[in-house]
Amino acid sequence: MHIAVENLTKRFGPVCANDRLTVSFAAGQIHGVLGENGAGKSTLMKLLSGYIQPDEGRIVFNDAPRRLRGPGDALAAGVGMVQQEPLDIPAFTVLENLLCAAPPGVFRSRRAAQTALLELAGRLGFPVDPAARLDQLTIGQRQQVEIMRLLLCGAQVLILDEPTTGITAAQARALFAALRQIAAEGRTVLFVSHKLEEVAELCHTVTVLRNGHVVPPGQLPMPQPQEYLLSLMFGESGAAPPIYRPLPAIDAPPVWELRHVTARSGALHLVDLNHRFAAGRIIGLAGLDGSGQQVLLRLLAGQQAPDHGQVLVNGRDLTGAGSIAFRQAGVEYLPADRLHDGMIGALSLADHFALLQRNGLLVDRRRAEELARQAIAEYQIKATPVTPIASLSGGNQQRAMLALIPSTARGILAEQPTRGLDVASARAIWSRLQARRDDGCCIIFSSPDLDEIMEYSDEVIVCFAGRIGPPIPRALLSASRLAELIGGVGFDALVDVVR
Amino acid sequence: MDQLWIDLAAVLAAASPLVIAAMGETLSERAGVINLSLDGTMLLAAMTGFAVALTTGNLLLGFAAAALVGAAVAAVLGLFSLTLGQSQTAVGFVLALLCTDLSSFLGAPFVRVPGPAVPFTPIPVLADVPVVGTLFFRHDPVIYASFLIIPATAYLLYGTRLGLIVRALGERPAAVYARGVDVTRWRYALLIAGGALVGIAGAAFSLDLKQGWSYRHTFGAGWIVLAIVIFGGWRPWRVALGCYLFAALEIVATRSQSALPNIPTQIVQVAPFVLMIFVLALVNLASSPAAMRRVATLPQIWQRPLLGAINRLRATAPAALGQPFERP
Amino acid sequence: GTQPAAQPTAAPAAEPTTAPAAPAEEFTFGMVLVGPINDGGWNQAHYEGAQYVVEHVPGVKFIYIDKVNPADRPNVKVEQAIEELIGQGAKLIITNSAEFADGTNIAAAAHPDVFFIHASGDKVLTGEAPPNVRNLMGRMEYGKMIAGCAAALTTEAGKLAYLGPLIDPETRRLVNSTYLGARYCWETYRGRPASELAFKVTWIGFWFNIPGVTLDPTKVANDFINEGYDVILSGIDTTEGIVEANKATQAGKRVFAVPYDFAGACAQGEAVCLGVPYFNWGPDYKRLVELARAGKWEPAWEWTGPNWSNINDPDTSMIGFVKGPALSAENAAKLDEFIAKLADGSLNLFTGPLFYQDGTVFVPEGQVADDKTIWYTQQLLAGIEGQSAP
Amino acid sequence: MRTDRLKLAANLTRPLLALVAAFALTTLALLSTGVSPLEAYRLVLFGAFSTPVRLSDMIMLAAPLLLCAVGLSITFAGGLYNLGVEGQMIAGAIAAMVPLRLWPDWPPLLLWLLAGLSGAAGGALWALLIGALRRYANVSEIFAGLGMNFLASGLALYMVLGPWRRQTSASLSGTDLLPRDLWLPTIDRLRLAPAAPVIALLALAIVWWALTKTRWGLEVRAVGLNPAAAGRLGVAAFRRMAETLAACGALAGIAGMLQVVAVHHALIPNISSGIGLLGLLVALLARADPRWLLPIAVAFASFTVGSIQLPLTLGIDSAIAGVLQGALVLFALVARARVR
Ligand SMILES: Nc1ncnc2c1ncn2[C@@H]1O[C@H](COP(=O)(O)OP(=O)(O)OP(=O)(O)O)[C@@H](O)[C@H]1O
Ligand SMILES: Nc1ncnc2c1ncn2[C@@H]1O[C@H](COP(=O)(O)OP(=O)(O)OP(=O)(O)O)[C@@H](O)[C@H]1O
Ligand SMILES: [Mg+2]
Ligand SMILES: [Mg+2]
Repeated sequence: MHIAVENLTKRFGPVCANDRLTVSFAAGQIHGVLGENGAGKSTLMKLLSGYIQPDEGRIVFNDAPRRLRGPGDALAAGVGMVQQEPLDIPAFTVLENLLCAAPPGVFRSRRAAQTALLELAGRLGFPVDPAARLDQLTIGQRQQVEIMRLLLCGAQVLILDEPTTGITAAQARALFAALRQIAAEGRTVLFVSHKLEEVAELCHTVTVLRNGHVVPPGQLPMPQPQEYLLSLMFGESGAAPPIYRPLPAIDAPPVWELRHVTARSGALHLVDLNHRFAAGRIIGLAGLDGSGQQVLLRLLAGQQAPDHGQVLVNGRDLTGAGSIAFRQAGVEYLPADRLHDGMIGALSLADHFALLQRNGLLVDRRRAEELARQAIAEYQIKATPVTPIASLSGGNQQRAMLALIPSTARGILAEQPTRGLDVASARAIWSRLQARRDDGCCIIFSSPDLDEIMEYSDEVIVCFAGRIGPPIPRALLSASRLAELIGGVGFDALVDVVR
Repeated sequence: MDQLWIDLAAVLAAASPLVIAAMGETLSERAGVINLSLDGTMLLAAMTGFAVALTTGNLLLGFAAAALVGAAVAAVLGLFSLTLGQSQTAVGFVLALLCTDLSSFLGAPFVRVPGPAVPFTPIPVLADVPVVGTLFFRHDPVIYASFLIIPATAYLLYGTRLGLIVRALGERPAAVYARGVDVTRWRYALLIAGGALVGIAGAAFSLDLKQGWSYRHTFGAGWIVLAIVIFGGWRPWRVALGCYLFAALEIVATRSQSALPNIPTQIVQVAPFVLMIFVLALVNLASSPAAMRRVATLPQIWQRPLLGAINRLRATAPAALGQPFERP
Repeated sequence: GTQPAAQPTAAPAAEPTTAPAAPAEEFTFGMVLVGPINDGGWNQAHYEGAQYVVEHVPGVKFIYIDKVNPADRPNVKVEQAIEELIGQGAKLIITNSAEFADGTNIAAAAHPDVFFIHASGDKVLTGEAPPNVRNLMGRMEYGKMIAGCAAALTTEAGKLAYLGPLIDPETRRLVNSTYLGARYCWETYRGRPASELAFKVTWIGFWFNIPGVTLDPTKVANDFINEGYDVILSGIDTTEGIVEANKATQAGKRVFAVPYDFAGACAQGEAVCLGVPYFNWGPDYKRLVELARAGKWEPAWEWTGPNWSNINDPDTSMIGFVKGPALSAENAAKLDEFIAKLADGSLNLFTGPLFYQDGTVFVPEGQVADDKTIWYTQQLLAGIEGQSAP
Repeated sequence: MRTDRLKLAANLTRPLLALVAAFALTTLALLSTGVSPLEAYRLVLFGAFSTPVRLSDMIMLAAPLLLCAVGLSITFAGGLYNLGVEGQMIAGAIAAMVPLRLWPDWPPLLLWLLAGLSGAAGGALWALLIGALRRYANVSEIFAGLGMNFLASGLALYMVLGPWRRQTSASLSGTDLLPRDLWLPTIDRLRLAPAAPVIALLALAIVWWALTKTRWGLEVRAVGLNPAAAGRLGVAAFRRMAETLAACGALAGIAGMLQVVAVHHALIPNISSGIGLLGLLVALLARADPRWLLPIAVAFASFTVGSIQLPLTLGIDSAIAGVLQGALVLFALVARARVR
């Protein structure tokens, strides 16, 4: 099926996520959609698949304009979208998930559905157990299930939004093979990514979005020179490669020390961890989603007590003391979901500073507002001291969260510190974190973005299937080597070498 | 031995309104909506059902009116929480109190007035089968209905495509929306259907089990049903088992007066509810991560049966229970 | 500081009312009832008694507040209800529950110009009541004996169940009377030994069902039936006993019931009703209203019995017994014989030896219990299953 | 300018519409009984002010009601639905009885103080059990609270029918009356114990100050809004949660104590009389804003007291006051939904 959009516009309040887009995608091909964070890729895909409705413009399927009132309409018209995190029902089995609210007449019986599923899985090369519960599967497997569900429900156009974040290299290869097969059968595939290599490997055409516009107007045939695409995505400055700056060695005692720590979380076992995390370093945790980074961060933040072993902070044994004790010892934890876990949306920045006051019966409101004003100036937060945090933009929320870190902090644990931020905000955040590092903090962060890890880490720790690798100095690592390690290639050797 | 069967049959009968209401609540909670107004709804429906049956002389009309009342209260809850986005807990609680007082006020003329009752209807032939006949076939239609509604609910939830949608609504409404289903409309439908069952359960009190109407006639039954649904882990058969356990405990409480001559047995009647909460707490404690970690340190031969038992007992709430759904 | 009459004042013959020449002003009397006026039991009997006064005494007005109890009106106390009635002009207040003793006395002390009748109380007897309070109660012991006899005559299983309210001297003496009547007729007319008669009491904890506070009488009655008791005698204000017996009978069992308090109570289940012992408050209330109006009030503790020449005479007999449709003609004849024996004094069931449950003596061999002993019954009698002391 | 005026108009019309809707529903119920709604409203709305005695009855109801509502405004700020407030009141009443029965000969002033302390402790303990059930056994505070309510009324029944029963009978009408000199001093013929409203107002002032001015209050609000984030910012979230429950329980316990020494002068099974649940309605309507608690508590108490005359004068049930109260809260919830 051939799909196109004309003058499509979608605004979110002041943000114009898609600004009079006009572009079309031909059948039987794989179309890449590129763009930096916030360029409007996901918005366009959601419009195409009926999740949201455009403010202006129209969507055309096979030359007929369509009004999509919901994802059901889109699927009925033959368009299905695989979300970044598959929108399935974790408590269901694969088969139940397939049957749930399937369009009428698609599956005549459970048995028919199972047969069709197994047949398709065989054709696409996806291994699948129809009776397995989805919450027991990896993200990659769930994505495969979701693709098959959409195809079986009659999708002629398959949209995938950043499908390769969070799946293994092997799964990515299987996915690409399947997508080629799907396109070869005459269907249309829209492949959203900001990874140039993947687009180059897979796609027949590419569409680059920037600030809600298609640049240059219309599709480009692949291949295209990489530098050209980068300049389209980021403008001229964005393509500049990061400069690696060697660090002076600091002889400070470790902020954290793990001794023979064993911990578990769900199916994941972390066994016999022995690590020292030195002050004055930025340590990046690399690994696929669910490889153990989060457990490690929770252990270091005191949110989870180890089953065995000891956790020391600044030389003091704080095993099982709870996150408040860790915090008092100078450990600061910055969660990825800022509004959900990080700050209190209904309270203002001044209220947050008041919360940090530790002495006195009464709130010293004047002092809190003073501190808030200082933070606003210093961190360039676009807000007043009394604006509720919830009404700040994501980047400003992140800056506010950083501003709230007391100067006494010795260790900062940051989960995806630039999640959802644009490049400029991300740079600003990182310069702050680097300043903290230079003051002698140890900063440990996790990120799904390998570029970010390569760019900002002094040392990198690779997590693979619950195993935590040794810290590798950034200088010894190349991007391709890191990618291999994350996928498990050479991981054993790495661990053994260090032992 | 005969006494045992008679007592068991009495338990099955006594639990019938609880079972009907609990299945209704299970349906709406499975779809992600807590109907906390249950206690008030049951009272208002019991009163209305009785009043209508009395004035029209028609039992069926009484039950229909009660179902209508239950559905209407559920619809109000839906309007305020699903459409207007208020907390289900707050609205449900206020409705519970409001309906209770409404039932007292409007029901005043009907207090302790003799009225119609569901007739005893043993099932020919089957009623005379020993034991089974006593247990299952010597009752009235309301009680038969309570027997049938359990497998019906279980089948609906686990055996039909509709059931897949219902369960998905409570687990992940966004996924249901992604499949082209109108989440809010379906939640309304299940909430209202569940409310109608709750209404019928109210009438089962006033027209059958505790004939007539009096102030706070169904004392606390609604709150008990809410607790039983949690206790039953939102699974129809287990929920029903909870209802029967509760009814059995109540009979024990009544009987205990002769057995415990020195204890004021009025206090025993609060026991079933307290026991329910207590057992729920124990089950939750047993399946807590700390307890699981403790279990993991035991020898293998112990681990397996223990984990099996805990998993069977564990009651996992629908993931999206009580949470509002907003279209993207 | 008035000395109470230790001996019950016999009800004087109705004074001849020489058609008073249109009383100067309307006389308002009020009543505070513990339950609803239409409960088909104790409260309805009082309400009808008041209606009797309105019908038979010209120029009186009746006002009332019913359901004065912690379940129905959680924030209303007796004193408060009495205040309201006095505020509306009531000159005589009747309170109808033993529970109201303290409240009645408090209100009476605060309003010495208003007359009070505390029905079923004994604070005049104990000397704790202010002088404007009288106590009034009927000798329901006789009604209960007749009820027990009717039950014993009819039971097939030999198992009688008594749906008890709360435990106090009054309820104990009524249970005991029922048992004595039942035992006598079981032995005399059925020719069976007392040991073969099962008699069980379950107390619900109050005069009627308060959800969550008392046992639920519906459930208790059901439980009696499931345990095989085939006559349910009610001691509570409401009619759950007969309702459940009727339901069970429709479900193919044979269960009989003896309701209580109110002459019309059989209406809740004609087919299973063996009869009802009832109070007829009208004549006594009429007498006392007239007394109060005439200003001839003095404190008294009264315990009025039936008019033995016709216990069902609506104008003279405080205690009556209406036979129910379920009582067979043969048993009805035996019951009449029993009543006649009570009436002519040839049978006094409070004759010793009578023993309490724990074996202590209630009435020694060869003696007859006096009123005070009966009024302050300490325990249930031996042979009764159930709690004796609270 | 214009938009400001529009906003103001909107902010006024919505509560007004809620008021109208609540009265419409209540009027409908009244009409169905055939009485004149106007007459009924006259009694319900103003009946409590018609005589000094009724006014004092209203104050004696408003005092425990305000105490409960004030307590609940703390738990609401902490993000908890403390349906267990009824049980906490009962537990407080029972605990308050203990010193009164143990040492009836001690000086009354000391005994009242002891009763207040032990009532507060009893209520707080009862509330903490809810916190423990929620924290350690993952039972939501709503059901834990309901369970504890049942347990408390069972305990009250046990005390009334068991150890503290009247000499000759076991009646659910309550224990023997306390000796006269242990009744909280009462204005003659009015049943008004001035200490009760004074205690309630004092509690209101203290709680308002604690919630808005102190660091503790800020932390409680932070925990109520987002426990995870508050914990990350160094607030001991569970501790604050437990403290709010204990504070609410203590205030409810004092309300229970007042019911014993100032209203019933005995322990009765239904000592809480639904005041706790009514307090929840008050707190919901006031949106836990301390400034609104007093007027709403007084209004609700006067509805309840005023409605007592309905059965007397109009022959209809007094539960209409509850209908009006419930409807007001229900429609107020909706009015808010629109404002947001
Ligand atoms: N539901 C929403 N509400 C408000 N703003 C939104 C919403 N969805 C997207 N936006 C904004 O619209 C812009 C485009 O977002 P979109 O998610 O389409 O970007 P993207 O290209 O998919 O970025 P990424 O690579 O980070 O996924 C962003 O500025 C984003 O903040
Ligand atoms: N509380 C839990 N209960 C059950 N399973 C869990 C729990 N927490 C984590 N898991 C499982 O353990 C695995 C590791 O999860 P975790 O999120 O800790 O890893 P991660 O590598 O830090 O992920 P991310 O890349 O998202 O930071 C996952 O498969 C997850 O499903
Ligand atoms: Mg995106
Ligand atoms: Mg993770």
